Amino acid sequence: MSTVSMSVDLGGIEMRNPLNTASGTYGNGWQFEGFYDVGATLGAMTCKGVAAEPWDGNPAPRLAELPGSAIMNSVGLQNPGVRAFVDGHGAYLQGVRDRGCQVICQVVGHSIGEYVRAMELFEELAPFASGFEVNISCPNIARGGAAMGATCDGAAEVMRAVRPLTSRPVVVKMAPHDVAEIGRALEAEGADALSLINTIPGMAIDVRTRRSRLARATAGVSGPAVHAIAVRMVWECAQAVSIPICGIGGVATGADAAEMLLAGATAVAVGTANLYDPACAPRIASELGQWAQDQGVSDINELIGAFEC
Amino acid sequence: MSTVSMSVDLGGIEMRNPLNTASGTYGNGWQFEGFYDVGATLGAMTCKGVAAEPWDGNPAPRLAELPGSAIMNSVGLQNPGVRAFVDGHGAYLQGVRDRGCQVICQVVGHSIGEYVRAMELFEELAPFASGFEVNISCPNIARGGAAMGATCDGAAEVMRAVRPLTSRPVVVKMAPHDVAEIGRALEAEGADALSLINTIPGMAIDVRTRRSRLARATAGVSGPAVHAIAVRMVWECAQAVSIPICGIGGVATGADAAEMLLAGATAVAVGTANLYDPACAPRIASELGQWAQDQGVSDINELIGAFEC
Amino acid sequence: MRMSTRTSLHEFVVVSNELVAQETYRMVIDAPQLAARIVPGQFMNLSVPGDNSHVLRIPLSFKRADALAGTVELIYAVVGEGTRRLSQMRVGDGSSAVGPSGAGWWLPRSEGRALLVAGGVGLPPILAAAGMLADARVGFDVVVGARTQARLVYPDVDDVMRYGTPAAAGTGSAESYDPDRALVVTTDDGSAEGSPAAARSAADGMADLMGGRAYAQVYTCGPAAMMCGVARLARARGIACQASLERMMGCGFGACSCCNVALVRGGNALCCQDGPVFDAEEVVW
Amino acid sequence: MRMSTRTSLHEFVVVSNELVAQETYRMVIDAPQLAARIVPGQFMNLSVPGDNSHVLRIPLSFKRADALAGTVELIYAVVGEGTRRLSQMRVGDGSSAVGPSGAGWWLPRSEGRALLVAGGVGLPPILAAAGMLADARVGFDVVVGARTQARLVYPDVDDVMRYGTPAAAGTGSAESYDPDRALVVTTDDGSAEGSPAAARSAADGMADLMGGRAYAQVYTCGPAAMMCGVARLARARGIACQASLERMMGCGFGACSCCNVALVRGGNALCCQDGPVFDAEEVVW
Ligand SMILES: Cc1cc2nc3c(=O)[nH]c(=O)nc-3n(C[C@H](O)[C@H](O)[C@H](O)COP(=O)(O)OP(=O)(O)OC[C@H]3O[C@@H](n4cnc5c(N)ncnc54)[C@H](O)[C@@H]3O)c2cc1C
Ligand SMILES: Cc1cc2nc3c(=O)[nH]c(=O)nc-3n(C[C@H](O)[C@H](O)[C@H](O)COP(=O)(O)OP(=O)(O)OC[C@H]3O[C@@H](n4cnc5c(N)ncnc54)[C@H](O)[C@@H]3O)c2cc1C
Ligand SMILES: Cc1cc2nc3c(=O)[nH]c(=O)nc-3n(C[C@H](O)[C@H](O)[C@H](O)COP(=O)(O)O)c2cc1C
Ligand SMILES: Cc1cc2nc3c(=O)[nH]c(=O)nc-3n(C[C@H](O)[C@H](O)[C@H](O)COP(=O)(O)O)c2cc1C
Ligand code: FES
Ligand code: FES
Repeated sequence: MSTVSMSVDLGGIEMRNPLNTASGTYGNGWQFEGFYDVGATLGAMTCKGVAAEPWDGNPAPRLAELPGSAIMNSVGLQNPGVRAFVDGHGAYLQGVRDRGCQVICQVVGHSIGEYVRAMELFEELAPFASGFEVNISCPNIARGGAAMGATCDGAAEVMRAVRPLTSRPVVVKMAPHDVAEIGRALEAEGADALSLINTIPGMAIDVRTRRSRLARATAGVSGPAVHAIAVRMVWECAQAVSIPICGIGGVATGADAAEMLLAGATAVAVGTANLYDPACAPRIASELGQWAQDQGVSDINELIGAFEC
Repeated sequence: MSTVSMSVDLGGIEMRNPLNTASGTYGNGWQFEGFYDVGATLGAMTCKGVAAEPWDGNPAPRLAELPGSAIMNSVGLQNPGVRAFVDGHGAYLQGVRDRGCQVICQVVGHSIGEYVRAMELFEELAPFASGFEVNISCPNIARGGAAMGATCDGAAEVMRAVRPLTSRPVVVKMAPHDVAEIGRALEAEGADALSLINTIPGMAIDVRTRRSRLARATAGVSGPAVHAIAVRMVWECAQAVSIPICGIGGVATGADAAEMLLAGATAVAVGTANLYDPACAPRIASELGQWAQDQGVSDINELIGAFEC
Repeated sequence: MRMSTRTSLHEFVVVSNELVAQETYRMVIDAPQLAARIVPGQFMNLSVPGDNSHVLRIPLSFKRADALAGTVELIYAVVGEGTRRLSQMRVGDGSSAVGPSGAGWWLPRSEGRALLVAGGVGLPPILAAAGMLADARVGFDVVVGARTQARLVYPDVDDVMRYGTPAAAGTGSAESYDPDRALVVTTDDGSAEGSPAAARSAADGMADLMGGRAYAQVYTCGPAAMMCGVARLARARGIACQASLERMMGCGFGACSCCNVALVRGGNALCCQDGPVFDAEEVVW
Repeated sequence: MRMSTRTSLHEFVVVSNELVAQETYRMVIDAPQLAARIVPGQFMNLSVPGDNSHVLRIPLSFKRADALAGTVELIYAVVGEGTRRLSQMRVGDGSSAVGPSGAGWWLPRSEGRALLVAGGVGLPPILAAAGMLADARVGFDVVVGARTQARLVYPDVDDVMRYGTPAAAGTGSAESYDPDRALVVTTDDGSAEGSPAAARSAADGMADLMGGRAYAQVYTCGPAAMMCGVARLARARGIACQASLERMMGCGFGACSCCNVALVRGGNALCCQDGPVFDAEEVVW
């Protein structure tokens, strides 16, 4: 057992340890109860993106495996809408929170109006949410998502619209693009924290059929292959803003998580690794604690941004 | 043997087949003569970036291996300057060209003035060059390189300065960033072709020492892990411009090369794979020919941009 | 939210792993908890140690789970890198399986015979269904299709005739509950009959049987095109049809939404969580 | 441009691969063309089949190449994933080696004894140098350092005393050309002497020998810090020193410029092409 104090503050979301989960790779938490006690293990968990009304998501196939420890997905935010989400998972999520794990609900929309409507519904119906993550970075939908978060103005506009609707912490999920500039714009609009990166758009073509291996032409790359790129972006963003960052991208080991912290992340979310190694989160948490101890610190916060260059 | 006509035209560089090599991963060609007959095998080869005067490059270590079939380098364009390059390799390169392989010389600089000076020297001293590749995308130097190619204006400025200095074809090597917009700007300034992508900036931190695993804080990621991202960028760029593209990024098999062609590339350059599989180029060339044949075309040009979506 | 039968992680050890038909292997794994809990039509998601460049697990149905012995029997085809490495696992090698996953077959909801239609490596879950039906004393007939004779997985194909018989239970000579069980074997190239003229699809075999007998329920697993044909035939006769679908799977336990199955009533189900077995009427083919 | 001795690709087969000291293996490979061409101090770059998530090859020096038998003998430490998988290769397994690579040791440019200083797995190229010196009838003494006794690679350490003797050549009882050869073994923790008080570095051992004898040339290979100390000692006495350096290598044959060695006269050499053996005076330590 690590004797290091592991708790961190992700923009008002008080986490018992820096470990979070990446939206869309963690179901709504209960899928992992067979692997470990979610509420007792994580600092926070982030639910799948949910919109005001149900979304069907994209057609199949939504997934391809790539060489280089990577996958590509084009799920496109299939979700049942806020009401059904709360009805189906609210009680479980309240239980998770009661056990000490913060619950972050992710808000998605195709337009400013839809983001607003989803946030209003969440604010009203989801007392179990410790905070919200606004996803302006999904590369797999035609409107909203990455299309709105691609510029400082677009990102700021979403933030201006949703920020007044809740007093709970608002994290913004960013695309792997111009993270310093857009991060600053979001900070200026009152974001409490930033999380990055979302998947990197890629293409995988079946050269026999000349068609995409997925139903859409492009899809999002994730997994260990994107880790070094994600660490660099977290570092760039951390240089630019003073709000906390949740580092995401290819984290599969305690050392990967430690890199994120050193680069300036306050919390770290595990994504793709949850899929192929569903019991990885407790292992990563304990490896991270061991590393902090080996570094001779008494508080993990001493290691945030402690990269020396 | 493929009966398909394999020759392509990369903006005036007539290649007997679409296979090129990526600058910086191919020495100056002669290093591969022990593996295969360079002049008889490739459509073109691209030399290491060379400046007007010698550059030392970055300190060691310049290389780290990453999980996910990727490497990271920060060579920083170590080169002997145009004169020594021509003296040392000109005769060999003329021989390569005589054997039917086009020779592309890469031009680098820290400033507009340095690009101009290097291009002038090349134009004067390198009759063996079939064309030039202007590198505005090296992520591993403090001035010039990616710093100049990061915006449409910066890219256009370099191009305006060097374009008048030669009547031979000029290819521009682009960074993995805003490739549609910057590609259009370069086309407008008279680029004959574009090549992309250069490495993607990343970071690898040794979590024990809290320092970079390389001498610099960031370095460029390459190899199979970046392939899907590179294909997407080639496709985005091909939609935006009408000059030909050389597709680069994680190509290690004929199928990888075929994806680049389908996405809109006229030629394909092999990079990192040359390092760990030095005999890969002839294999990739023949796999590509076989694929074209299996696709039932008589001319490989029919497959360029033939992705169906 | 299904929290009752939780999917979890099981370390397993390879008991045997043998070539049983062209590019097709039978593997028995020792995984007692999994063997005790998995039910016919469910699947598991195996990792194969070695090549870290492929991270996703391999979803496999199973033929039979022996709760007493603690073993599960799988049949799989080598189609790519993952299954190729799986085929190289040796007796005693260990790895992990995520399971039991998804929802399995259900018994016919009305009285009458069942018709089982397997194509290729759709065979294991069909054999599991046969075992389930035999346990429930439901009569059934079987169609097994394959591309070529070399790909037919003997002796399993013949064995299915003995499911639920005293011979299978090892109790001597008493009568089967289902003495008229029929087995039809088809091959895409006719090689099972030794003649290209005998080339028939599993759906052809199914049509033949349906001509002679009434069925209350069809169970099918195989290539999508085959299952689509089977579902259409069943529908034309008004027979209920369960189909075990395949999708590329990210997780195999409902965490990633990568494995969608479009539904006739609109929206998508998840193959790994709501399936892999679906009512053929409910899915968009 | 060095085009004379071309680096090329060699398929090899493992002849033996055994643990010879703590985390240290001796591997003999069958690769006739490579064995015929590689010279002491050069290296090769091995690929290990299996895990495609690590793509780079493993650069290894060699101890001895037997052109007649067509074999090359390597000694390597398991330090990471690549060398771990290398240690799992079995007799008969095959893979490929890129080589011969780089420039090897040169004979002393002036008359006199040579002093060889090896640290850890710097041993193989030092043994190769010893073989080269014995062939040339140059007298030499040897210092072998290791972290602990468990990491000393016997019998190679003792064997070096027989290089160039009739015993080594199998020709009976005639005299060695170099009867006074000295061998000093040091361990960082004194375990070779069985006492922490005996803890000494290879440089300490070297200093002792230099106290008693004059040398014309030092050859060294080992951890960078050790070689730096060795080079400094040699320099202080005005003795020429060759050092075999290590760098992370992308290609190993001059294609990528990843393996730079900073030079005293300014600029960078490439370890894989201009080295790995350098004149210690010329490089920035
Ligand atoms: C619920 C379920 C149960 C299955 N049961 C069995 C079984 O009992 N026996 C058996 O042989 N196979 C079964 N499969 C298919 C098996 O999972 C795939 O053949 C296997 O994952 C291929 O892995 P690979 O690495 O060898 O191939 P890859 O190199 O990854 O792919 C080779 C080909 O197989 C396809 N493929 C890959 N993964 C899947 C997948 N998850 N589902 C469908 N197609 C895929 C690819 O699109 C590609 O065309 C099942 C699949 C599912 C979803
Ligand atoms: C010219 C040359 C000759 C060598 N000869 C021998 C030899 O005869 N016997 C022997 O045991 N080792 C030798 N080495 C070192 C050997 O190449 C590395 O130990 C090996 O590549 C590590 O691979 P890995 O995948 O096991 O370790 P990794 O997991 O890749 O790395 C483990 C550690 O080893 C270091 N390392 C990795 N690659 C290299 C490298 N190319 N050079 C130096 N350090 C590295 C890493 O920085 C890291 O600290 C030699 C290296 C060079 C450059
Ligand atoms: C299957 C899948 C579904 C995802 N769905 C979402 C989502 O709903 N909302 C979101 O913000 N990010 C989503 N992501 C992105 C991840 O949250 C994460 O940002 C990304 O995968 C990079 O992290 P990783 O490499 O650890 O997976 C999804 C990723 C995957 C692989
Ligand atoms: C070691 C190394 C050195 C490189 N040097 C250069 C260079 O001098 N000029 C350049 O334009 N690109 C350089 N690159 C980038 C490659 O040309 C190529 O664009 C990139 O590596 C992506 O392709 P790959 O994934 O096939 O390697 C270098 C790449 C590597 C790995
Ligand atoms: S495979 Fe992940 S939800 Fe079905
Ligand atoms: S390792 Fe590539 S040049 Fe030396």
